[in-house]
Amino acid sequence: MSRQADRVRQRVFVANRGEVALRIVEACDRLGFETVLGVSSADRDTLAARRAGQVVVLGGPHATGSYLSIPSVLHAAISTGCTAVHPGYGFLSERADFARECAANGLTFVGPSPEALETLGDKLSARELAESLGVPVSAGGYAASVAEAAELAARIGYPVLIKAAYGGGGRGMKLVESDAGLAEAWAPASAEAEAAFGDGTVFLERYVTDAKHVEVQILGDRHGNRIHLGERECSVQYRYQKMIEEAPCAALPQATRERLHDSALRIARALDYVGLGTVEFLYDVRRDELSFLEVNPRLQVEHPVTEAVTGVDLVREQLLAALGEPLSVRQENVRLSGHAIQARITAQDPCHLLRPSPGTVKRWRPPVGGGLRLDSHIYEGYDFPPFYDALMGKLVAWGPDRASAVARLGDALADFEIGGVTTSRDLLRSITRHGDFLAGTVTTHWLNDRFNDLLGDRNE
Amino acid sequence: MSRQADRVRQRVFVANRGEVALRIVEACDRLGFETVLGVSSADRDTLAARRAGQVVVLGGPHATGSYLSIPSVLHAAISTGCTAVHPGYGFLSERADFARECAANGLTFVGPSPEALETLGDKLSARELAESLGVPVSAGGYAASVAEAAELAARIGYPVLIKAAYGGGGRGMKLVESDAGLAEAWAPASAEAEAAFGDGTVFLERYVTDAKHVEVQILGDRHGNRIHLGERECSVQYRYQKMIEEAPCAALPQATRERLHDSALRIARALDYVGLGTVEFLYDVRRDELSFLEVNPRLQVEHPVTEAVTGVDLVREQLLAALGEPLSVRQENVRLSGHAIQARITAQDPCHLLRPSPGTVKRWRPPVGGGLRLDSHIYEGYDFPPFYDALMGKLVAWGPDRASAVARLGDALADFEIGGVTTSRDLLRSITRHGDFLAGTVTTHWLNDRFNDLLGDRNE
Amino acid sequence: MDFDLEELASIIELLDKADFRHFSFEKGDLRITVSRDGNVPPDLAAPAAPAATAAAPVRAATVPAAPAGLRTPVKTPASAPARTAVEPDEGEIVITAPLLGTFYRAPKPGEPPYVEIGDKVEPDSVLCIVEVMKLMNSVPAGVSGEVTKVFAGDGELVEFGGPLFAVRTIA
Amino acid sequence: MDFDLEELASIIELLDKADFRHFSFEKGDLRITVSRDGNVPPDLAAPAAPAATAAAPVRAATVPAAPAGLRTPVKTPASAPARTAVEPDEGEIVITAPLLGTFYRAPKPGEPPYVEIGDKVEPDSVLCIVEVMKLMNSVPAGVSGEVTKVFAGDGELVEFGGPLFAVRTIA
Repeated sequence: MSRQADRVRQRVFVANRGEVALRIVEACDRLGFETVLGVSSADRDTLAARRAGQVVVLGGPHATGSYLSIPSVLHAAISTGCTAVHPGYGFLSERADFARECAANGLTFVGPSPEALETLGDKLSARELAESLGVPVSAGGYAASVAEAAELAARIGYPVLIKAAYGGGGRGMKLVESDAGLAEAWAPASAEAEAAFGDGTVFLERYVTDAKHVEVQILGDRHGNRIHLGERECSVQYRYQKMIEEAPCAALPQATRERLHDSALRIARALDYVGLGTVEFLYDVRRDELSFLEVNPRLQVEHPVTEAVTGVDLVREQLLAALGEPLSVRQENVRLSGHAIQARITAQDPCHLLRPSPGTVKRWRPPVGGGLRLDSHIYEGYDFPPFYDALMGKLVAWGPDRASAVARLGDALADFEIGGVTTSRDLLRSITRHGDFLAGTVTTHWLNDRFNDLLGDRNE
Repeated sequence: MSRQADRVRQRVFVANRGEVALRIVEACDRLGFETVLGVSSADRDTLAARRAGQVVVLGGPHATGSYLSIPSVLHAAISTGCTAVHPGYGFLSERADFARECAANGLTFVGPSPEALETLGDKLSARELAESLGVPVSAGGYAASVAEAAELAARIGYPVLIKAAYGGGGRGMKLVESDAGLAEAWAPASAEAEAAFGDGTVFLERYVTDAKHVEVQILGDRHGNRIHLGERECSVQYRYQKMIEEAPCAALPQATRERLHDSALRIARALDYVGLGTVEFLYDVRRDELSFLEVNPRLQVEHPVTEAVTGVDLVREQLLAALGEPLSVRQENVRLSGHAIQARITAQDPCHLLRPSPGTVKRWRPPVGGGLRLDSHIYEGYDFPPFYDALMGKLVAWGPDRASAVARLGDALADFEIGGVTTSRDLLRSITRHGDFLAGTVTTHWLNDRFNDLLGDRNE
Repeated sequence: MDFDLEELASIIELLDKADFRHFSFEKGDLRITVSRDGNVPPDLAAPAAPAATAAAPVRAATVPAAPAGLRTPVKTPASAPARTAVEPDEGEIVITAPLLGTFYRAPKPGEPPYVEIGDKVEPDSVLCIVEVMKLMNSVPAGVSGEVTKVFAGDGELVEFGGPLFAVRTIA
Repeated sequence: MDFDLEELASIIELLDKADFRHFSFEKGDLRITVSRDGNVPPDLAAPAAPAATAAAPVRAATVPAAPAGLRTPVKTPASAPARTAVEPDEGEIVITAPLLGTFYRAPKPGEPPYVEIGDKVEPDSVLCIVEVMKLMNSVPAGVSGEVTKVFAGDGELVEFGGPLFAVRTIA
């Protein structure tokens, strides 16, 4: 007797676009779930639209009228008879109000509870939660006034960051070096936060000058099972935009790695976390110190590197967990194997500070070699639209160790033929060949500092 | 301006089913080609049907009325405005008359010329071609009568094979050990060939008792470029059905490997070969002797292992070559990297001599780890039909060397959850753990001999 | 009911043990149909024989029957609506949905529609309502002319940019 | 009930042992259909004999699955025919294409069609031609009745199992 008969026939509304929409549709296809994709009028010809079981046009090209319009997405999901909504990353994926509306309308939101989203959306409350659980955070905290702030800064020691409670991901931050700078920046910071995030709350944190970005992949179900799937390092960033990610983080001492994983699990436990999440930390290599940054309560762009080293299909687990199935893997069965690195190929021009370079993709000839994976929605002749983020594809290389994975990624980037649009391909390739990167000493400000030298290396 | 605008918008008719239909649709999607899939009425719900740009029902469930019906396929391709036809493997892929009809109706047949198909379809003429080019063939040849045959056999030495000219792939062969056996088998062999292939021509060949199956991947374009992409070994066979394939063949001395590749290229050159082809040989390890078997003028089921070690997308190259584009890779740029192994997961019951076991696939949870690739059309809830071959998916593992690739494949098979239908999964896994296989000493009759011992190993 | 419930019960028991996906039995005015998945084969999906008792369950089962008709040549969302080819005639303008939602031709159920075919409209005349999560958005004609076609069905989901009406503009 | 429960029981037991995907049995007013997979091949569902019982399968085979309202539902393999929703009325049966090809209503261009709506047909009356690579296959009605609908357009590609005509059978 058919498994389908045992349970409701699932129909998943995919509330996203690009490569992640394709990834979700593929996962649903394999599970025998039907899919409905909501697109903007500019995304009718995407590969995801060709693959989804059904497509509805939500609104115009600009995300505010389509991918970000909660009423449109809900109305589309309900009237196409969907049972669940997968928000992907970005757009509505971290919106507690959207998660609530889904539940109110009988739709399973593929993500954590609205309460969890609220706690984590407020970076100050997330920080306080972490602190209360004994998770290392960098010195700092809330300050009600400039005076309080100055006092706190004196204790912490400059430089300090003024962070907006509802910022995150590098948004809503100000670096100040002195009392004068603090006094000057305090009021505007709060005002800008108010304007940008609808809430002026700000707080202080010590600025870790030279750190690696490390993050732990967590996964929970509705039966109290919560596991971690190891850590990733994403230190290669340009102005807080991640460009190269890898798993595991080779620079971590084992004791620190265990402290890292344990901290992430404590947070997951405290939130009774369901689905996929990522707990982000800064790692001060010199001091061997971890400090909590924030939690991303959703599927992450860099999830494939974790899949490559664990063998676990994260999107499938996320879907099934949201639908009430128990996790298919226990902590003791999570075995890490080898090393994986992902390069984000974007339609951005490195010679012009990575400004977007949309246009028609006239040539798209990825290599298909062993140990390689490409997550991409691009096809030859595709008109890359200017309205959304610049991600064209994620090229992932796996190897038995970091060196072989890096070498494989470099070769694959070299063999990757792209024509018609200017991309980050060559920049990515020169990063994979740089001594610092090969040595694994890169920290989050490295690319910002080295950017121009790397451009010089572009033509061999 | 869009690349598509520069040339005819291609629309490819996919005249096949299962995993290969999906593979072809995917390759076309990435090239911006439209696709039309012809299905039987039993294949409306396949994943390929969900992915193709358009689907037409060719006929009833039985292949004779659908996938093998040349008029139906042609009529469907023409009236849906297709510009090319990809026949995949099996079905119409080696039919010279079909290739001619395609050309006559302005459709590009994705494969070699009808003349090449004719020469290669007749295994005797293929053998004679090889001989004329100095390619090693095992002793034997044509015999017009029993008397001639006995004379020839006396020269060759028993055991000998009586082969049907229009057989191939293990079909239409008789092993005889003595003059008596020959006299007895000769007439029936010819009669059976007549009945099975419409031509009674048979020929003799020395039977190589203990050999490995090795084959060379060739690729040619319409501009006189012809390259090889290394060899594969496919010695793990059960009654001529390949079960595990790998690239390269670790057992070959370099000198022999070069002789092998050179032989394949000679045949490609003589036929002015366009597209993908595979030149099959037997390799007598003890004598370090190669002997030509036949040429498969089409995409091969085991092509992914070659893609894994060369990084070349064979289906894309095949499509573009057929459409007149020059090869994107030259012989000197073909670099082999690591080792790849493919296991064919089939809906067959190992406990009952691999008899077909169709049914509803209730669980389908493949691992997604690094170095792994799965080509499959299966999804949870899919009703695996009884009308066609039993292939469910091809799991390919890559590693820097053979040992690591084998280990990875074994682990992946262990992690692969399949429910609802009986499959060859456990048999495949026990093969990957057998000492002979690990040592690389397996020859083509190995699995036939060891079959029962391997079953014993199924449960650990 | 004019038959023995006991007997039906025992039949069901039998069927429960048997291995099948779809079972259909007909004799005289009796019709039994059992299906173990959503995908009911044609011969089971048939509207029931006159037996009223059997009719309901059978109809319920018929929804997801497989199609036999020709599928659209183009599968991309760029394709035209399935039911009406939207081909405005000379001098006609197609009024499209300003946002995704449910199409209503009247202010309230039971009330007369805002416009009928043949009605004259001004740019600010309301043609219909597009409801999005209980929010009613009235759609003005935007042009002067005569309503000549209605493309969307009352209570139906319309997509952003989807065709609603054709209006022949007064030259 | 007016049949032998024992008999039905033994039939079910027999079927349970037998290895098959689809089983169909008809005798007089008795009809049994058992299927072990989700999609019954149309050739099974096609009108084998002009028996009224055969009407059911064919009729159901043409029920459109997806709501033919919105443009996009016409995408999955289980979607409705693009141009006409094939809804046979009570007492009608649908004549489907015995093979894929081009549908022609007349023997030659310019000649009158084999049948028009309203024409009476016998089981052996030719309704149309399905041409496959220049080979003309005439399609007989297979039933007696009156042609009530034409689903396919002249010169159009019809799929195997695709709906061609509806015929109201004479009761």
